[in-house]
Amino acid sequence: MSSKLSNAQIAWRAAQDIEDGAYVNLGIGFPEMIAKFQPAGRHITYHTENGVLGFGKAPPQGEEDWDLINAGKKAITLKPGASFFHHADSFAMVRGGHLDLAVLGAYQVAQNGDLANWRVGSKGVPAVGGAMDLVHGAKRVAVITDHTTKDGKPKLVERCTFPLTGVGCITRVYTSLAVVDIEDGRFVLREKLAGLSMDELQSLTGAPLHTQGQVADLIVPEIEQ
Amino acid sequence: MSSKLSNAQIAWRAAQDIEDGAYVNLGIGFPEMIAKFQPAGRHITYHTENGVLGFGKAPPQGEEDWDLINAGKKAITLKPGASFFHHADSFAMVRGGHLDLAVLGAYQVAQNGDLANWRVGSKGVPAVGGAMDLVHGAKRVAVITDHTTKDGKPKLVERCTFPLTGVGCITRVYTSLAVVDIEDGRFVLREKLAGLSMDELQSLTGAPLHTQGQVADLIVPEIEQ
Amino acid sequence: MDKTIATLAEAVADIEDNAVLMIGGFGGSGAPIELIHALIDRFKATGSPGNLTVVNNNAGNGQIGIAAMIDAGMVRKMVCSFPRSSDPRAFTEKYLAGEIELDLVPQGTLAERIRAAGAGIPAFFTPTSYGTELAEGKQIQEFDGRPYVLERWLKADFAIVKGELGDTHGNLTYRLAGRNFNPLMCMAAAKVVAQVSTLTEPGGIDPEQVITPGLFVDGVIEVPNPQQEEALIRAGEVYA
Amino acid sequence: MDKTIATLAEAVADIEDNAVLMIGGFGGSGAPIELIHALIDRFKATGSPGNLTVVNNNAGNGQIGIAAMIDAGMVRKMVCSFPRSSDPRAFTEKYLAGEIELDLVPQGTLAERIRAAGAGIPAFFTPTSYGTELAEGKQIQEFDGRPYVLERWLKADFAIVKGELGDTHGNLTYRLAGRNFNPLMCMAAAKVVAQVSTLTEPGGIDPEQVITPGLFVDGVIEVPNPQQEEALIRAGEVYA
Repeated sequence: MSSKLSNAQIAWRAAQDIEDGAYVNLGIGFPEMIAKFQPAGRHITYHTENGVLGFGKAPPQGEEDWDLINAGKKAITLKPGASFFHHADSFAMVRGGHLDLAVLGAYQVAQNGDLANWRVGSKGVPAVGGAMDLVHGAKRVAVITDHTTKDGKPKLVERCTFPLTGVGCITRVYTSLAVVDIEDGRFVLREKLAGLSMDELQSLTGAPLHTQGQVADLIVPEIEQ
Repeated sequence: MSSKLSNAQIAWRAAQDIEDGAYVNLGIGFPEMIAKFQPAGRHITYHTENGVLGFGKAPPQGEEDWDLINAGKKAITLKPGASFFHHADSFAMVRGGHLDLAVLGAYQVAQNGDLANWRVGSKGVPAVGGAMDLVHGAKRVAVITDHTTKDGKPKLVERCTFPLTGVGCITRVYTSLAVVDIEDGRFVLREKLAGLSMDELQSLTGAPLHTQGQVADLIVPEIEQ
Repeated sequence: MDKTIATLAEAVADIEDNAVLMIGGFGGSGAPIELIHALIDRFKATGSPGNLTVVNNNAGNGQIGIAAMIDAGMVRKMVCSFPRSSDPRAFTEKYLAGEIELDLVPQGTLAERIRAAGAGIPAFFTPTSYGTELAEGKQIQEFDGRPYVLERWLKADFAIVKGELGDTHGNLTYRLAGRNFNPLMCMAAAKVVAQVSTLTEPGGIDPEQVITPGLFVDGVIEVPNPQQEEALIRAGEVYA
Repeated sequence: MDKTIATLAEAVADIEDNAVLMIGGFGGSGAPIELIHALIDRFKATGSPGNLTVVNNNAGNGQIGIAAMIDAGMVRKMVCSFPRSSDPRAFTEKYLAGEIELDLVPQGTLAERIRAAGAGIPAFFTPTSYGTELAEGKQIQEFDGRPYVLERWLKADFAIVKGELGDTHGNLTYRLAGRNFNPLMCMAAAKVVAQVSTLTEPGGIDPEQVITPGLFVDGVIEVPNPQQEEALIRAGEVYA
């Protein structure tokens, strides 16, 4: 494998698909980075599980109000038109299909849309947060992830071996090498890095990659880390 | 039967049992009259199904604001400490056991606590409102009613013959002749008009009246109509 | 992201024949009377939308609002808890003639079914109606030794509601007891249009005081000094 | 009808051994830190209340608040969605040593179960956790061809919450995102005590801006300029 996208570049690519006017929940950690790359001219409203809609960037250091945080417990600011609500109303938005998009991280995504992203085994303290809710209800549920684990194992798999977060819930995966849709229980390759052959990509993927018509080049800008 | 209580007197008697600090829902119509007889020195908070807690008397005629009404669509006023909420929260208060008392009218009450108060047959347009909710959840659910129908038939019965509003839900009945508790599937007479013999009262009641210890005189003041 | 709608006609233009239509308000309190009348105007001009299923606590009173919709012949079915409030002539006539259907739902169950639809809860158990004819045919299950009735969510294709203050993102507040079913219906309908007395820019409503967050609302139209349905009925108004 | 409580010690005096205790807040936002610490003081002085089941989104962080309760040995079990936020040492140590139980609940299910308890809904169906190990042993039912998991209400014996403005009837508002689980826990507990930054007479809160109506609240205590849990943790505070 000659090269792969940085996390920032994966986040940039995912950001391009978020339509103007969308209501979006970005999972804690890596998915939060997507907000940085929101294309100019689009108005996107971000939801966070702990009861805020319409939040903006972190405040300057030292100006945090710790009653104004997101689900990752990071300090946030508000944009005009923001609102507060309690946790049951917040998850009504999630479960009730009112979000246009939720983006999560993943340990594994299976070709049937199953997601495993909350624990890798039975050791340690398990923690689930809102992930199992977020995979249900949003009109589109996407994953951003490295294409493989650190030791080179596929994260796109035939069947998840880690404990599941949700069943048949993921419809698109943005990886460090490709953009892959999940349709009818199959991975359908939409974009891949130009320098990467189909065979190379398939060898790094744990289930068959199908194509429907053209596979576009996955083109992203250089982004300074 | 020599005499019976007026509706105002029944309402007065029911009002005496509402403790200081209670949250109370009074059904549309006759039960609403209870609020008039709230004993001095007690603070009682009235709930209405359409999303108001802490309402007061009707405003003077001509000063009504028709966005400020109770479940009977009558204009109301607010007391200090009032609050508004939507219908789901309002019935969460009802169903969730947060009201101390609900008082309803009745066509029939059975000795097992069943209530029939929403329709008498299959003719006409049926309407149920909040009655089927109110009979569940309030810590005490009481009925105020004439002891018999206009043509002298018992309203306290062995089994309701009219369509039920709720099953086993009523714990006390204030009638024009008596105060009757419902315990263990039996009517237990607590108070009766002094001039009324047990036999007379029993003859006007459709199920056995039991006693436990003393039956007190049902004493109410004269009330101008 | 500006959800402002310019005219009442546009606001109700997307309601289709056979739609399930939620209409906010309890009696005349919080009833979006201008939106209702715009819908009647459209029906009279075009014959559409007809065959509607209307969800509201009541079934119309007097000769305006929902009663006028029924008189106009737009409504196939009412889903409500109390179709018998003051002067329900329009509904009563058609119901007794077998020309309109009634789905009678206890008021708290109606509210909770609408909220459930908005919250992605397909079904829930409630004590309400257990042992009554309104529970006939429904699944019963015991919890902690007490029987409960299974009720399904209630979704709509469209909702029209009445707010007090709104912003162009669709955030809403309500006036007094006019809140009632309005915030719930905003959650439960595929498309929601709100009329508001005052429309402001985003930021014009304190975020802590928003009752309906804008993500539940698709369109918002300013109707300054809106009519109050109950006041119209008491004045004997007729919309025909 | 005056629900004012004079001292923090009185506010937590009725929490009993073995109680299920809901504690409002999400992380440090909206956490009633003064009430929690008063409860720790009572436990240290009297050995009671012990053996508590604590319901909160998290399982304590740093060495204050719920983490300090766990360190003090008052907590038998945590019911939460995320016991692994920053510096969860107190819980982690006891959990790995088998000295504390964990009931892990997805965050939205936790919120809905608490609301259901407050709303008299003994059980509801949700898509959340279907097909995962957190649904094992639970009743599954299909609606409209999709499978859902049955979840039960979650009640508590006592709740301690943090409001911003309160009145002596128990009406409450909340500050910013400090709202979170607080209003739900007020609905779900047999007894509820709220600390508020400012306590006013009835009428001091606009009825349209009340978030938690007073009927859900049993006692209210004014704690002016309350401490912010997250700020304390970042300052390295220890409550012991």
